[in-house]
Amino acid sequence: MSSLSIQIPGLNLRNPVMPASGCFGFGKEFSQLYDLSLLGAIMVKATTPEPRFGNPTPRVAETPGGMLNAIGLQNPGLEKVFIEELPWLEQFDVPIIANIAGSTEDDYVAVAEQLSQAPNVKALELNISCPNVKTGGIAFGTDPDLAKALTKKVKNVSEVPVYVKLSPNVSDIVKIARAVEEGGADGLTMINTLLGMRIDLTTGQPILANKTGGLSGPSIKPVAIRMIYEVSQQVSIPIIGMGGIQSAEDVVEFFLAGASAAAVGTQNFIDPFVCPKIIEELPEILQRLGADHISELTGRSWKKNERLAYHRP
Amino acid sequence: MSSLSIQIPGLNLRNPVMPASGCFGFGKEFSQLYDLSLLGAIMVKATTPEPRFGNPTPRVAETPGGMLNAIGLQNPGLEKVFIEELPWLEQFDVPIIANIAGSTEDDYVAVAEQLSQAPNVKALELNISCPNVKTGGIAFGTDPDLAKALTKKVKNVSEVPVYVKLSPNVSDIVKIARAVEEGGADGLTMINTLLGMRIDLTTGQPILANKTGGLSGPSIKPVAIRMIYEVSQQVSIPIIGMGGIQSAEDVVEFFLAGASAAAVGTQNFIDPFVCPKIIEELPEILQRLGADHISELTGRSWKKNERLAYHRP
Amino acid sequence: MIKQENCRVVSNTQIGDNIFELVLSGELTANMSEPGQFVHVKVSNGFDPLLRRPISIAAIEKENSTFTIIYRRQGRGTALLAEKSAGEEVDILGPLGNGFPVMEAAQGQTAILIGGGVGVPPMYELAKQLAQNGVSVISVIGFQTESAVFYEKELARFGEVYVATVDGSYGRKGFVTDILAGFDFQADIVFACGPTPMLRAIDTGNFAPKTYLSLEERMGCGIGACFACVCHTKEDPHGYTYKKVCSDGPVFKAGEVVI
Amino acid sequence: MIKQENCRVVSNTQIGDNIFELVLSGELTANMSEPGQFVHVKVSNGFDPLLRRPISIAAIEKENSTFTIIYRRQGRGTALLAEKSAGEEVDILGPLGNGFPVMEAAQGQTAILIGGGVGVPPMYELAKQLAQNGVSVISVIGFQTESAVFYEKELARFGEVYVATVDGSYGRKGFVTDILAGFDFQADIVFACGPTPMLRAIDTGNFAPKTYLSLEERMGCGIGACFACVCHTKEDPHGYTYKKVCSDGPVFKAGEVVI
Ligand SMILES: Cc1cc2nc3c(=O)[nH]c(=O)nc-3n(C[C@H](O)[C@H](O)[C@H](O)COP(=O)(O)OP(=O)(O)OC[C@H]3O[C@@H](n4cnc5c(N)ncnc54)[C@H](O)[C@@H]3O)c2cc1C
Ligand SMILES: Cc1cc2nc3c(=O)[nH]c(=O)nc-3n(C[C@H](O)[C@H](O)[C@H](O)COP(=O)(O)OP(=O)(O)OC[C@H]3O[C@@H](n4cnc5c(N)ncnc54)[C@H](O)[C@@H]3O)c2cc1C
Ligand SMILES: Cc1cc2nc3c(=O)[nH]c(=O)nc-3n(C[C@H](O)[C@H](O)[C@H](O)COP(=O)(O)O)c2cc1C
Ligand SMILES: Cc1cc2nc3c(=O)[nH]c(=O)nc-3n(C[C@H](O)[C@H](O)[C@H](O)COP(=O)(O)O)c2cc1C
Ligand code: FES
Ligand code: FES
Repeated sequence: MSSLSIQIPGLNLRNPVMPASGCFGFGKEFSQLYDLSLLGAIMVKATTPEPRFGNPTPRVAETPGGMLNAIGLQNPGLEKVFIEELPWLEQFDVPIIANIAGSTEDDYVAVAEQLSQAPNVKALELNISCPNVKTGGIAFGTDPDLAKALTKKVKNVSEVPVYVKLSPNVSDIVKIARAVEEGGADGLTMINTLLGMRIDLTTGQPILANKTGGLSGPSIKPVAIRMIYEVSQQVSIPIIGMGGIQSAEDVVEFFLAGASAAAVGTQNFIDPFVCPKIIEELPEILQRLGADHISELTGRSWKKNERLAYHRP
Repeated sequence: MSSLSIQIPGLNLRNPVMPASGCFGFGKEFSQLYDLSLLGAIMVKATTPEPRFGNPTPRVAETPGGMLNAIGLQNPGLEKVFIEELPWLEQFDVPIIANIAGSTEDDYVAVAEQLSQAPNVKALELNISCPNVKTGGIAFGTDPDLAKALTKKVKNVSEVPVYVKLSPNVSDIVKIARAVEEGGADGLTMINTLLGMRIDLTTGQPILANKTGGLSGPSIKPVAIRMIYEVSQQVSIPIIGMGGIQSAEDVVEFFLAGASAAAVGTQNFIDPFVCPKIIEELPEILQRLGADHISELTGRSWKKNERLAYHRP
Repeated sequence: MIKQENCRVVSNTQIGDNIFELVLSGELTANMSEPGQFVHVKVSNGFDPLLRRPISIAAIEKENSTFTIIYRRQGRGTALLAEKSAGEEVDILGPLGNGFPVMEAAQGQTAILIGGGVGVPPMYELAKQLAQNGVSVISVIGFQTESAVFYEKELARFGEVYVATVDGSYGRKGFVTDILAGFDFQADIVFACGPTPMLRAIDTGNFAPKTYLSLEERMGCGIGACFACVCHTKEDPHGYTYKKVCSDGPVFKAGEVVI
Repeated sequence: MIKQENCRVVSNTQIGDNIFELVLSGELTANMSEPGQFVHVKVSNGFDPLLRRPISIAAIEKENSTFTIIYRRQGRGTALLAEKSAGEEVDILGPLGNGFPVMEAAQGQTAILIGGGVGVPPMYELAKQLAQNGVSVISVIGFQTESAVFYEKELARFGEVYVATVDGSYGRKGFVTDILAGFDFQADIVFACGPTPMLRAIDTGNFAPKTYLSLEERMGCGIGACFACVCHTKEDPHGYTYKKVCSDGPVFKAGEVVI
């Protein structure tokens, strides 16, 4: 057994590193750069029932140590994803996590029902945290009751385990996490982007056409680590961590906080080879930290006894 | 009239730039570097009824584009602040904004009542957003009803206008802002720090002794801008903006978002002369932007008509 | 093939007011073909700034594995780029996108190359390749003011060059379109790169039977994966069909996309 | 007087495994007096990394307005510092804090200077000043391993030097305290700077009637305003009296604060 393989609901992964949804399209572009079968999994772009164009441009703006995006869930729609994008990905030996989105509960249910039937889709990622659409998205992610109810509905129709993607734009992330766990979620993915804005001095107007956007990149890493640290101690389902990961060291920090796998978003834009690089570098870091297997690291920052055991070998 | 002077409740300021609470102590250290009378105002360190030592060290950790702190409201206590620190500051011709904190409503009331009587204290800053103390602090800042009730109580005893400092760690910042406005707040200051964490790979433990800390610095600027943009359109009291300000350009961005004055926190640590530098640079930027007075910029990003008027002079 | 490579700085020369010409050496030069393609430049090792900067390829020298980019020092990214000196390395991702279809201009035909400001650089490699193919090249380039003018001489190697400046301090006063309006002949093909208002004027197709435009948009990935840079197609201006400036473009046929 | 100044790099030399000696030239040298003071170094122009780094002043040369700092390349900040070359500028805030009270050692007395790892640098200036005052200086310095040893020769200019390495690859195997334990005389005064466990051992006051220790703590401002670097006083170990390492220290009398 490799020191990197992990098992979490629905996902039997050769390694815990995967591109985050929306930062990798449906894999086509990156497949020209490296063999996608190297990846632990792929979180594909959010899919809604109908095709969406998304928001007007500019859709991205740079911030100190981060970026804002307001893509607005542009995607080719359920049908095309199901009959074109997902089958195309079957040529690679890599499990797909399908990110599902919508404006209404019915939207989510429709997408979940169909996508969970795709042979290479091994898990769903319920995106109740997109800050860049007017209806749905984050509305579900900030209200525990709505989040729980939606999780239940999606669980009812899904053929595969359901991970719920949490928004960091909440007063009490643990409350939402517990609610979706009660709703039957098999796992959590966190965090989605923080809501932010930049204003252009010359025009006096927000840089993004959508005005606000989602903040991602290294600047949000401390928020992600804190939330995963808090939530992982309060739920018993696994967490796929994300938010500012740039290196194998960052992946380890997410594990120590409580994550069981890790996703890389923004950094794919800066270094498109980042995922295979991290996968290559992880074993050496594990060795340095005296861990035989990466899963030993999950939650080590709060699992006091295990840590002590490690420090007194 | 200078292009920088501003009037907001209780505060008749020669310029809108002031150090943020907790990043300037009670001014002594910086008074050795420059004349404090250059400043628009000074937001002094949080004061609690009794002296506090605060949290164990390490109390700070660096993050990408930001820093975490968990000072834990260390301060010499109400009495010493009232009879030593504030009188010492009277030698400077600069209004003081006293940051008040506590564990209970009574704590806040006691501090507010006394500090508002100091001759140089022209406004109070109600700190209901400190993430680094176990009781009080942020608890008041995430619950609209508690926030409103506390604001009322403090207003009742205060001799000077009361600004409430909002926490960004909430699902709906507008709701809290409206609540404290209803509670009688004369103004808002925002944002306090985002809750974050960093874990040391070698020890496997959080770097901060307090584990979590407040994230400040440039990395949080987009969140601050977004929140001020949202809140300033929904309340009619002025906002003193802060969060990641490093330059005069940043101050302008806060004004465009909706702020009426600006505070500089973390950057004082990196460049202790940043406040006077910004004050010096502002007039030129105003000229470049075609503004006769800085207050014209407040909310220009959403005050559509004013902006158009400006673009077609 | 898109490659990522730390390319070595051969030279980094100021050639105009805040305009720099950076010659880089790297193996990925071998993959460059069409003028109008661009590279995605990481100007620092850390996260300040975080994102790459898209810059057009201005000249390709396969023989010595070097290529040239020309950029305006504008914000933090290009300011840092301007500080690089010979021998240092710059992290380059490229070549990216689809450039100008050189083959659309046949031997003996006339091509007008229109460049505005930092839209001029890709015109150099384009002019070179067109001239090699026996196409008559006329360059029409526009700038803000005299001190911002660059590459007039370089373009003159391949044909006539007309210069406009907005303030009239050099060449003709006004815009490139003022020069074009004065031409008493029709070219067979027009290629353009520059500010959006300029492109909109040329997008009308008024200046030649065939027109190609290079667009700009704020980018994330630069390789087609993030959907930051999409534009609507003219056929379906309010629908959900789209083109990505980074990977479908940046060069489009006039009338293809909504500018 | 604390000043902020862009100091020019005179030299930046590797003098040991990941150990660099950086000589800077700047007017603020004039304000430096006590050995054991430190400077707060901004290693980049932007926010990567954001905070300044505290580094002890190792040598002061007022005649030519230069001073020396010695640092271990450790994280991102010191790695960037190691890349600076002669002629470049480094943003320095300083001098900061209170150093070793040189005057506490009278002419003819014996002082033991104890340095562990990157606690060695301030001992150089201290040794120099003590020697100037006619104090006999004995330096005891400890390192991880042979390749990490530095400044043995430099300190030898002012008196005897004893070296310990943890792995025994150079000098005596073990810690500086092992060397101290072997001394058959008592010094009049001890000055120490190094890792906390070492300081704790010396804080006992066992090695001399007078003992001064230089502490380390994670810092924000470095000037006493942010309360990042406080420690309890021994008199009131659980109360709210405190000392700030940056502005009350970094040098404290043994027994003054809780280490
Ligand atoms: C396909 C393409 C080719 C280009 N070719 C050239 C060229 O050959 N020479 C040249 O000088 N410039 C060119 N540009 C514009 C160049 O990308 C911007 O000037 C540059 O990114 C500004 O970076 P900065 O850090 O200096 O500015 P900042 O304002 O600090 O940049 C902040 C962010 O905004 C983005 N941004 C700012 N202006 C633009 C812009 N005009 N287009 C796209 N993104 C922008 C930056 O990439 C960055 O993400 C091209 C742009 C595109 C899309
Ligand atoms: C008063 C004082 C004097 C010092 N003198 C020297 C010296 O002469 N030579 C030398 O090599 N080192 C010295 N240090 C330690 C030095 O400050 C750190 O090694 C350095 O800050 C590490 O920065 P980095 O970017 O390489 O590491 P990183 O780990 O990337 O730093 C991250 C953050 O942690 C802080 N940090 C990390 N280690 C330390 C530490 N040991 N002490 C305080 N803050 C730390 C950094 O300042 C920064 O804010 C001194 C520290 C203090 C407090
Ligand atoms: C351009 C862009 C598009 C994104 N689109 C989606 C999306 O469609 N669905 C989703 O759940 N998250 C989306 N995200 C959020 C990321 O998956 C991730 O949660 C977030 O960016 C934090 O990780 P990072 O800092 O590594 O980028 C998007 C992020 C970016 C930057
Ligand atoms: C070290 C430190 C201590 C702080 N202490 C206080 C405090 O006592 N009271 C308070 O209201 N805010 C406190 N803050 C928050 C700042 O006043 C400010 O709201 C926040 O840091 C965002 O601004 P900045 O990014 O410019 O630092 C503190 C911040 C820092 C970094
Ligand atoms: S920039 Fe990412 S799709 Fe074009
Ligand atoms: S570092 Fe700020 S008080 Fe010492």
